[in-house]
Amino acid sequence: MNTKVTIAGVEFKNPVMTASGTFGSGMEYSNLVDLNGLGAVVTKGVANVPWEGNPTPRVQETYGGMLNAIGLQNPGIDVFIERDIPFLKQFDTKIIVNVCGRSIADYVEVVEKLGDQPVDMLEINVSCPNVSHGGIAFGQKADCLYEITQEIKKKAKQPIIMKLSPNVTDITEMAKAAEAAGSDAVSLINTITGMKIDIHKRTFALANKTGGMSGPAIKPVAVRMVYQVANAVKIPIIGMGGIANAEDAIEFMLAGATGVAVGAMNFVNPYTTKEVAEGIEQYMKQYNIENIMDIVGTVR
Amino acid sequence: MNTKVTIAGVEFKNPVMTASGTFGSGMEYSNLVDLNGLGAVVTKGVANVPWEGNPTPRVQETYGGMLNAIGLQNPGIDVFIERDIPFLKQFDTKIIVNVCGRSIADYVEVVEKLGDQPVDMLEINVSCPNVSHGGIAFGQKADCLYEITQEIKKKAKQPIIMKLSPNVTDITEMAKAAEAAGSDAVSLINTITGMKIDIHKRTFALANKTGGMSGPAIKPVAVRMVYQVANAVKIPIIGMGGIANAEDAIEFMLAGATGVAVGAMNFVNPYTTKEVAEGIEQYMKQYNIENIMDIVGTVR
Amino acid sequence: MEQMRKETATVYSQQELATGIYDMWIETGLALMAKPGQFISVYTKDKSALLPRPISICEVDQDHQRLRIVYRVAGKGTKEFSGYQKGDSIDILGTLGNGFPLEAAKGKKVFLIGGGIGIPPMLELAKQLAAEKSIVVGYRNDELFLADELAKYGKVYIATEDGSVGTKGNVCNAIEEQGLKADVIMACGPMPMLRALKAYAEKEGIPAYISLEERMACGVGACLGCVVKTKEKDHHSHVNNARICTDGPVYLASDLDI
Amino acid sequence: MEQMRKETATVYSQQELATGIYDMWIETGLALMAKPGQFISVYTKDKSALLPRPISICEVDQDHQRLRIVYRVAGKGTKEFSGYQKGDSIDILGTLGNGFPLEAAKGKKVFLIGGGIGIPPMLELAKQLAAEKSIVVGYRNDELFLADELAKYGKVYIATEDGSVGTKGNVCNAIEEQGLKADVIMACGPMPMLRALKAYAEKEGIPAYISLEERMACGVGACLGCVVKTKEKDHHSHVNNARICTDGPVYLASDLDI
Repeated sequence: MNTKVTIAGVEFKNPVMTASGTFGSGMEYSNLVDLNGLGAVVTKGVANVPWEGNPTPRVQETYGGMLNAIGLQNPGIDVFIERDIPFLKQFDTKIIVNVCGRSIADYVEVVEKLGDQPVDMLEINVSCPNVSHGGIAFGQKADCLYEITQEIKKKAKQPIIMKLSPNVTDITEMAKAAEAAGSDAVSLINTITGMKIDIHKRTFALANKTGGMSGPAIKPVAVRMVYQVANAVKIPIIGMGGIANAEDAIEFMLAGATGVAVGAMNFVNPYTTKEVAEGIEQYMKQYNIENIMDIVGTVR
Repeated sequence: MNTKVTIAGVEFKNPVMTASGTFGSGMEYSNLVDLNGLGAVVTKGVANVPWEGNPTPRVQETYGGMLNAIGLQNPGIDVFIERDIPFLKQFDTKIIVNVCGRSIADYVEVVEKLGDQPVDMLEINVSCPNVSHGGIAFGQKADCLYEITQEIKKKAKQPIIMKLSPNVTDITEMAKAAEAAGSDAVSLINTITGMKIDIHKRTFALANKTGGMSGPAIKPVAVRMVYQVANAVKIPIIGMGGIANAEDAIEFMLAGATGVAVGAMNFVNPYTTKEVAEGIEQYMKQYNIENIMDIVGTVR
Repeated sequence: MEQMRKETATVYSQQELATGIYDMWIETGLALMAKPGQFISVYTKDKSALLPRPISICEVDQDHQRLRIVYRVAGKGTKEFSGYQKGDSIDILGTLGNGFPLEAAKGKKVFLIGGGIGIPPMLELAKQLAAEKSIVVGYRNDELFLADELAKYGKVYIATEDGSVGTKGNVCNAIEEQGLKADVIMACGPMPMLRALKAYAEKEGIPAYISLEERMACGVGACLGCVVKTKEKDHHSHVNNARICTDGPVYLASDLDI
Repeated sequence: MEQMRKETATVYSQQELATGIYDMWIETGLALMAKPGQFISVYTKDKSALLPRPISICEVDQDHQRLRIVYRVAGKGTKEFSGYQKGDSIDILGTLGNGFPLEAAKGKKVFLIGGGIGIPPMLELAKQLAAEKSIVVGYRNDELFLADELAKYGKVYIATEDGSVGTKGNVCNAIEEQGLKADVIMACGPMPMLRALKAYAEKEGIPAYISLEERMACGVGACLGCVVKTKEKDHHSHVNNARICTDGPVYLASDLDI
């Protein structure tokens, strides 16, 4: 039984990853979760310089999900390289660094600094809805996405994954633009922009007014978009959006995702990633699936 | 204490309505719910001729919500005028007829037939994601929306409400197009396109593959869009998307909705509309709100 | 007179009848309006699972105002219900659907046919139907839930998929093997069984009343989620679709295009 | 040695201490690692409400391996918890946060200050702290939950918003009215109270350790949801934000920009 998956030439021991922003740099959860059991750790977004992020409250619960407006707080790439990468290198898992920026130059600076680092892939966050210049425009206009993808691809030493925003009319246009510009893979979905209002205080529940919605509530939207993108492009997909258990993960894989990432559910059950990996093996046994790659995109 | 709201010159005894497609033509729920307690009944979409709709399964449950792909099955406008309008006229509530079509001519035919009918407003469904020619293009492209709005407005004898799709990059562009073309109000959100896969049968859970997602799960997206639209246009808004109780309804009103519609939750608790109307009155008492209209759009 | 409503009722008893098949009595005034072949919608307490589960009525006790449902654990909703115990609350909407037309079989030779979890509605039907009843039931194996109780109201013929009891195969095999005949069929079970009975009835030139199931949302005919294709235009929909929750779940098989 | 984990623990007891204030003892091995000022994350069974609720530890019983939490019903999560009874399961993650630095107050004159639902963590702190303790607690009214128990470990001074007991007003009014003095402050309560104590401590030239609360998601420092502005760049974040769940919830007030 083979749980290995390959994405853009990188081999993962299993398809299970962490969704950027929900697992810190791995360190924070390493007392609870054996990182060696993960296909990859996808780190919280890192920029060329430290970012303060948004005021609090930054998180709120919603029905079956949550909103966050962290605003990509991060310590900057230099600290990240010095502290977080060496920590992650202790474990037998792949490292995918999520890269954020306010301009193409910002992204390129981070990507270049990571060039000689022992990281396996770069996930390019062009779809964070919570920072005013956080690159969301790059993720909502196909021509902008094409341009930034091309510029980053030129400089990147590792395969790149463009992370797509669901806040678009046609996700396939975005995926096609990323593919055409040379992206090695795409990941989707980032969070869906949402809002919560406190009716007693008559104010926004998040200091940022809007936030990004995640959790099981949004899973059907994510599965639909993964399916659409799988039918539109040839590059591999990392699927995410509300994965809470192996059944959910398998749903994404059947829809077309080669990798699957657990996001908000890490907060609800820190052992979710482990349970997903184990559940995928059980499903393979139940249905005599020799290679997990064989089920990817088979519901058509 | 005044719970009345006015939308495009039409006065409603309270802001509580039913979302199109979740309440039939009122008749089906009239044994469970006193229609006299509603601000308005918004009927299931009706076309110029009968529509068969999609194959089954047409509905599926999702986490905190549901997917539907009914495909706008309806008996056609002639039967509707003969049977459903007279039924609804027995009650002391406003009648909003939801109109669907496959072409501008279809819509116009229905609107013209309704011209001399005792209905209060027309809601134009240009955003159903479940029928291949169900007008979704009209709801996802601002110029198409502008054109159809203009054509319908020319013929309509009643005020029109364009119902907006959330499956767009920028909902405010759509709202502005509707406003510019003469729409008297907008309603939002229609369902969000989603998908569910049965991992054991390895097939789509809905015969139509994709469906429209509704229910409490999507509320934060709906509130965000109502807020954005309220800041972008001057015409009134009917807000909907996961309203389960008065707190939810008030959240929409604070975000900018003058009317509020209960959708999927009618299926979960048929008494939701009544409870929402009662809960709004309690909130008004608790905070000494004289006119419910005074809270509309006050969170900024 | 009782009227359709959603209410919080009380579990009177619950037991596991067979592997994964549960038997629950519910205390509710809705028993006073319940007819054989009708169903109730049961709501979960799990707030992530919002849509009610339609479950057919197995037995009605009007004297004590109780309804009995016998159901299979098939997902998280029914799994939750199976954990309820005497005294627990249970939210239900009912009673729903048309039920079987007792008049159509009165005094005649009738097949009451149930397959798997389609067997339960046959019990109340068998109780109420004044006719010459041959009760044909199909099971997976030798876990013959409700067979004893059905035997009080007519002769019971059993088919099992694994051949452990009665005819090996399905209800049609049992009818054939036993050389049974009837003037009317009333049946509930999986779609392949219902299709076979529809064909059998046409061949025999007898009416078959069959009870269908489908994914539902509202249960009251509003959402049009649960429809079945009809031969002729439906009187309500004006297209070839009828609503299972309200126009059904029981149809004359020859009216359907299944 | 116990280690931070999520586990399904068991409710040992629960009672309502005051209107809307509940007192629950939980049987858990996590008691062995619990320190005053730490908290646990408590998960709801309501699947629509996914994020855990951070609740401060009120008392620790290492002999019996039990933790006590005293909490206010503020929403659907805490409402659910308040219905739990002895023997019910309860999912918790812990123990979390840094706790109060006992060494910083050892042998000194110390104010232990709690406002409202900030009072509970003062109890275990009062038990463990070997110091000359003045315990100043602020309530809304005469429902003086935990005051008796606190009195076992030091002199208790009470302020009530409605003036029904002790000083009318808040804890600062009580300190002033009673002419109290201390070398160190340890406090938990609403932000306005903490801000006032920060100002008071600066005026008096004494250190104040204050415990904060904020909306959290992960509870383990990963999501950066719960941060507080710091005067200097934080050693971990490299910006002027520290994570309340891990770097806190207890901070030296002078390190914060609140």
